[in-house]
Amino acid sequence: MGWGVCLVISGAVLFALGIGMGMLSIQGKPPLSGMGLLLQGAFGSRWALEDCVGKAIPIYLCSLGVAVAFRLQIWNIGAEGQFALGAVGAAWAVYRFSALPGWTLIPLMMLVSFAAGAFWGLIPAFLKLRMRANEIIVTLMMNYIAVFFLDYLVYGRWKDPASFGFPMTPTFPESAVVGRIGGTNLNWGLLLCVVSGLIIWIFFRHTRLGFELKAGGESLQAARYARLPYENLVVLVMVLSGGLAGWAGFIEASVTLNRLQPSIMVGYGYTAIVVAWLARLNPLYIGIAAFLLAGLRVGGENLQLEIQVPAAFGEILEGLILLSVLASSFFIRYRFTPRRPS
Amino acid sequence: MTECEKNAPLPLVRLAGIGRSFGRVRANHDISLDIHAGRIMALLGENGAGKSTLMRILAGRLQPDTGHIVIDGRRTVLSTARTAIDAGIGMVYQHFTLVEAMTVAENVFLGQEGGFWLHPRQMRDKVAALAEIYQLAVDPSRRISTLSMGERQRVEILKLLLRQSRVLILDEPTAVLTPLETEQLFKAMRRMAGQGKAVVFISHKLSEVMAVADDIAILRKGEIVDTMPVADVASVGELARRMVGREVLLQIEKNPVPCGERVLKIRDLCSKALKAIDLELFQGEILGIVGVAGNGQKALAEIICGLLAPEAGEVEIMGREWGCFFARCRTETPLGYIPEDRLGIATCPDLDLRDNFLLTTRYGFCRGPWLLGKAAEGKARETLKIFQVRPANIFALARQLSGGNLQKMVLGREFYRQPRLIVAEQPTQGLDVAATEAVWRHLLEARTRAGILLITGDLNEALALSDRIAVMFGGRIMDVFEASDTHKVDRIGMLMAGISSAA
Amino acid sequence: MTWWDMLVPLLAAAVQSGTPILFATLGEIFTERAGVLNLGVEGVMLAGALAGFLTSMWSGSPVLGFAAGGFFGAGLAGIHGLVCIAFSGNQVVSGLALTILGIGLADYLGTPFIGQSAPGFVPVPIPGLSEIPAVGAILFRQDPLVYVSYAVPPLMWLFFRNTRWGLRLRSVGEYPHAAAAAGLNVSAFRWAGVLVGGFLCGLGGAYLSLAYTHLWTSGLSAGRGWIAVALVIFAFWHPGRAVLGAYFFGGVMAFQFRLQATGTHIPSSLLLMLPYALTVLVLVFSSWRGRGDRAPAFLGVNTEPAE
Amino acid sequence: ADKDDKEMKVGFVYVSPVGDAGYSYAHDMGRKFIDGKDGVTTAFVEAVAEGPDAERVILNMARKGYDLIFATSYGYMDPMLKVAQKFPDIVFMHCSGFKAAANMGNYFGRMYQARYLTGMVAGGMTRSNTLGYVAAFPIPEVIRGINAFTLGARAVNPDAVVRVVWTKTWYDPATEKEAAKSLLDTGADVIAQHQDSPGPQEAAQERGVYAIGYNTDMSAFAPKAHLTAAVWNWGPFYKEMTDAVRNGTWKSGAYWYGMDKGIVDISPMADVVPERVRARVAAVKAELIAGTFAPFSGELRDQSGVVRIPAGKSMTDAELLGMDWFVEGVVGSTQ
Ligand SMILES: Nc1ncnc2c1ncn2[C@@H]1O[C@H](COP(=O)(O)OP(=O)(O)OP(=O)(O)O)[C@@H](O)[C@H]1O
Ligand SMILES: Nc1ncnc2c1ncn2[C@@H]1O[C@H](COP(=O)(O)OP(=O)(O)OP(=O)(O)O)[C@@H](O)[C@H]1O
Ligand SMILES: [Mg+2]
Ligand SMILES: [Mg+2]
Repeated sequence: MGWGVCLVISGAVLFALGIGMGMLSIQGKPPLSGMGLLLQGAFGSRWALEDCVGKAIPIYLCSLGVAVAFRLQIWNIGAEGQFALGAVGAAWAVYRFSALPGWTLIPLMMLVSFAAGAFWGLIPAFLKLRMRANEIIVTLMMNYIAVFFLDYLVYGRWKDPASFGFPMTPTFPESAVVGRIGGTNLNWGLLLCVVSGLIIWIFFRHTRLGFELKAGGESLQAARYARLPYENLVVLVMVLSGGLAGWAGFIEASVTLNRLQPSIMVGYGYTAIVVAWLARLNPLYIGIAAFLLAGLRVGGENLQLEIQVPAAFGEILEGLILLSVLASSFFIRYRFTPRRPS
Repeated sequence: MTECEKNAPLPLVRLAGIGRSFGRVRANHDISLDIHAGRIMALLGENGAGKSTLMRILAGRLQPDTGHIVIDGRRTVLSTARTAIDAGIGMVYQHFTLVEAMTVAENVFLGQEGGFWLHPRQMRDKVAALAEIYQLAVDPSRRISTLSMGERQRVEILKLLLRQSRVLILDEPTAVLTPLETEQLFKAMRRMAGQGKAVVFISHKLSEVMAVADDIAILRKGEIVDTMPVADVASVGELARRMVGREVLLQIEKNPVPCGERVLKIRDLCSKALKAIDLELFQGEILGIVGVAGNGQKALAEIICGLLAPEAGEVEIMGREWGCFFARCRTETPLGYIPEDRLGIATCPDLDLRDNFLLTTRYGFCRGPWLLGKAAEGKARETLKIFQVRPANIFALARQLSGGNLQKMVLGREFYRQPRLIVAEQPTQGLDVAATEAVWRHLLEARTRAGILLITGDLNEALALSDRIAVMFGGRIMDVFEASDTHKVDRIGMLMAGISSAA
Repeated sequence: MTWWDMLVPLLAAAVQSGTPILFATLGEIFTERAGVLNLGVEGVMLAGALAGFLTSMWSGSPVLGFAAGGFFGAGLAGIHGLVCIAFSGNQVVSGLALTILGIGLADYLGTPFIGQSAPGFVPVPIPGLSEIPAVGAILFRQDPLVYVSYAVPPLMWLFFRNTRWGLRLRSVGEYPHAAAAAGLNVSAFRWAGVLVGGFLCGLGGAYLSLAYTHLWTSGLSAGRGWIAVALVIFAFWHPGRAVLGAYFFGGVMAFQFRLQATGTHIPSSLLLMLPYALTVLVLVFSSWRGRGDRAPAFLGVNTEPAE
Repeated sequence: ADKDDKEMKVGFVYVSPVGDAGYSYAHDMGRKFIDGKDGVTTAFVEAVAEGPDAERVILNMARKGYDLIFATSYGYMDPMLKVAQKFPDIVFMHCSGFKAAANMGNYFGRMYQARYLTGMVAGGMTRSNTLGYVAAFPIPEVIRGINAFTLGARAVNPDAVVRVVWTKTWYDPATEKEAAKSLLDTGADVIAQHQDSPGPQEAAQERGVYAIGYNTDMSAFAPKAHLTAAVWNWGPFYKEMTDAVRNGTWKSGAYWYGMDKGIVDISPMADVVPERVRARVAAVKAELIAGTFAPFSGELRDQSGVVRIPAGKSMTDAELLGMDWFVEGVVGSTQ
């Protein structure tokens, strides 16, 4: 990302935050100290930072997946459902093989959750390729279906008999919980993010398939002409996309909840789209944007606790930031056309 | 002002000192030009000379940076397409501006003012009546998507006529027409000029210009370098020289090349658009396939290039059966395809030239799953240099290139793999004489290594390049003959119209 | 209780719960016909629902509330117009952002009003018509807004087919370059498509808070906006088929509760899944064999801003 | 220092937006009851998802030095327990769960007692002998309510059946109204509900039948239909807990209060309820307060007629907490 691009995007984010401050002052809340509280709650202490990173991990994984699909202009907005299936898959692995030690159980959970998320991604890919069904709507509807499916399991077959009838599965054994890094509050999911981010980055930049994704996303006709294996690419991106979101579900189920319950769904899949777009589908910038948006959520709680700003404020900021960054891309395209050295 | 101009009658339109830049590109610079009623003016110039820009300014689609426009002696600001239309200026764009999903009548009436409700019957009658007057036959209730290129062009002209346009601008109208349709168009143009309308006509085909124009204006690098009545031009060669600024060989030298192995053999090929095609092509020859667009050429090219599966019959490429060839030879396919739509199909407009270069050569720059980006950059740069693509910057985006340069880049890319079978579709459509000459040279040179299937609607091109000529009509090959067979060559027009040669 | 006795109320419920979806589907059809894809219907509906509710609560006039819902919907859709038409931002992403923003706004502004009630519309049987057996009970014992919704599809159909402005609007969605060459202002038509479409979606939202219930809550539209987007494809961009689709989905939503009430032992999660699963099925069947190709050719494609 | 002077910071974590009606609203009324009195300051965080966010929100409150933290939804149980173990000096109270620690207690109200009474009202008013119950989520709390309601109804009207429709929502007027209408279409003429929205009340009023509200008095939304409502009143309980913590008398344990403490009640009955029904309701209410009557005592049969609780036995609190079956007379699925 060049200079101008950074400038324009920061400007757009500031613009959105400015509108947010306006909304605060309309409500009679102090705008400046409000923003201060938001930032302090998000990044003001070691705890807060650790919380942000913890929250950024599932967002990052979902967003990375979304970015892979968007690269080919496959509009996968089903990260939410793929996330749910990933969590279901992880839980299944735990209950099916609960006797296994951690060093085999956790890789197994990773495998199953990736496969489950990928499976959920493959369905829209199949319907798109064979039935020409619009993937935006199919992936979205499959989010609802996945959530009800998860409900069905935790309210029914998988309900913990010891939970007094409440919709949750039994707690995972120690061996199924991804550990913390050193003395910090951060979990090893962070490493998963770094490694998969790096792999995707290399994949985008230095592999033939990565190039084919880019070209295929640019023009369908050219893809056909250049005999890009378009159908295989669609399948590939949906598998990767769903699998990564599935991993996010695995991390949430394993680390944060230690079980499966309906409230595992908090909308990471949708935030992931905002993040991917803010970061212009670049794995590194996705990390930054995921961290910032996680901060928005974490900081929003501080804002609520201290000056009683409704929880939806963070959501509004999210929408505003995305809209103003989208609008600002106009200036990137027409004012700062990248002139790379020749 | 020269003596000559003083005596001329008041021009219908006078462009005075028009200038327009796009960023650093000076598309038009201080252009002054008079357009007279009742005359056909041809606007000539190389690709990127600024012809379209100038006409778009006149049509109100672009605003000039400097200068002004005088219509009927009154200075007029054409701030929108609407004001230009109201001032009586109409333009037919090179890429038709017709809504395919709508009928002819709906298209013709699209911009027309009038009441709130539409009256389909009246609209159809009015279009039919107008078509009758100017002898531009077209059925007003048909959908555009079912029309041929020539018919579409007529619809475009009807649009202008219905608006009572007094200045009709036609941007490269003949590039997609058959010789017969071109002739009909010229008749209509003369009829319109005869009614006192001014016609401006852009073309790269100099013989057409000589045939139909009254006046000629030549642009070079955004400036008018010459204006003259057509009577002052002695020959096409002279015109070309004045345009390019150097001698241009319009007749290209074609040395016979010994025929090599057979690279393509088609027997009884059938598909939706094709009926029992039989063809053979050998290394060292150019087989020209001529015919009106839409007679199956596209399907034939796509089948040979593996984008479409044959339904019945045999296709053998370099000795291998079709399915086997395309299953096996995904890497380093010894086959090059130069499609007609260079910006929409052959390239990704928003990718840079390196990436566009990689589009079909990527397998050559792979090691395992890795893509060797640096190596590709080097080869791409080399190719741009050899084929004299301007700008020779591999980081320029494809859409920033002019048509001719993009075509050279596509040729360079397709030739890079040293293919032994080349399918070239309308390779010089819309290119200026210099670029055309360059493309022809490249094709002839490639002939020494490959068999070339040249699909073209331009008879001139077919005759200039081909060793053998096949005529296509209605999905069939009407006839195949040596290009030197003058007797058959004379009958091409009839064959293209579907009248088979009875002895 | 006979089968028939169950069917008539079910169909009446289908019409009522289909009405908000119908408004939204028609709105999205209008927008898409102008070539703009607005995926923010869900957000726009919510904004319309809140505005309608609040206006009705404060002014005491549900009619005013209904209109306010439309205008507020148009206003929110205007943001999409600003991003996509004025700044040529990506339409898919902008629509998603609009959904997020609309949900957030409705939450933020509307939370204090959860649990309050506003004056709204109640069923008004049409004398005479409502006496027709079955049909009367299904179609003519509804609230006034349902009757309003009966008028919109034929009007829209006439507009597209038989008016000059309809022709122009369609041309902008089919091939904006042709419209521009004909001297039409492409941006203006696209704006019209976005705003009128947003207005209709807003009406759909206002229906939820003024007639369907007289209450407000933050997630009132509950995915109906997305179903509307899917129904546009099912409807092949024709107002007539939109009616069919909307009532079908209204019926499905009403049906699954009735199935529960009869004491079925199918888990409720699976029944609640039904409308969404059916959306996918309907979409697949209407797209199969490329029938979805009737989309406006330049749907979702930004034209370069005018010079 | 004198304990009475000590400033108390009390935090609340709610699962839904507070709004103006409903479950979280009822808790918030309790919070307002203690806020600003006797040096108590309160704060709350609303709409906290039960999963990932809960632990962090509770942790934040603990770090900010709150003395007493109430978490009002079941899903906060495990997160709260984790935080409680890290902050032994802070008192944690969890609503509707069962886990406890030295510094963490749990509490809830015996809403089923009020449900039983509303069931009696409904049973006394129905003509079709079909009652409709718009149910939220299939969890014990809701199932318990449906069962108590059914038992109450059948106590006055042995022929009454209760049809159940699940909406999987806590507050979605549109969905809940639709669900109520579907119950009405199957013949129900009194509608009860577990959600916070008055949607079902509206549906009943439009059809000219009766409805029974929940959480707060809902008569304003459907004056003609509303019979009574089962209501919460958390204020006294929160005051008791705050005082206990301040005085150092707080003890961990399960606080499950009922009608005797005024935590749950029914709102005033509508005029249409006949005297005969009122009298029976008043009598049972008195027994409930006196502790001489327990709704869930044998013989209790489940939906399929199997005896679950033999005659002479009452269900224990633990059994009630985990109730996942319907009593005889309920038509519907427990999933
Ligand atoms: N919209 C634009 N943005 C930037 N540059 C432009 C634009 N339109 C035209 N140009 C530049 O202006 C110059 C003149 O272009 P123009 O289209 O007028 O050429 P032309 O004479 O019509 O060429 P051709 O023979 O290929 O049709 C070219 O160098 C082109 O790159
Ligand atoms: N956005 C742009 N940026 C840079 N150059 C552009 C842009 N748009 C157009 N051009 C340049 O303008 C030239 C003319 O474009 P235009 O669309 O007018 O085509 P044309 O000259 O009428 O047709 P043809 O390409 O067939 O000759 C192109 O060759 C291209 O180089
Ligand atoms: Mg041009
Ligand atoms: Mg050109």
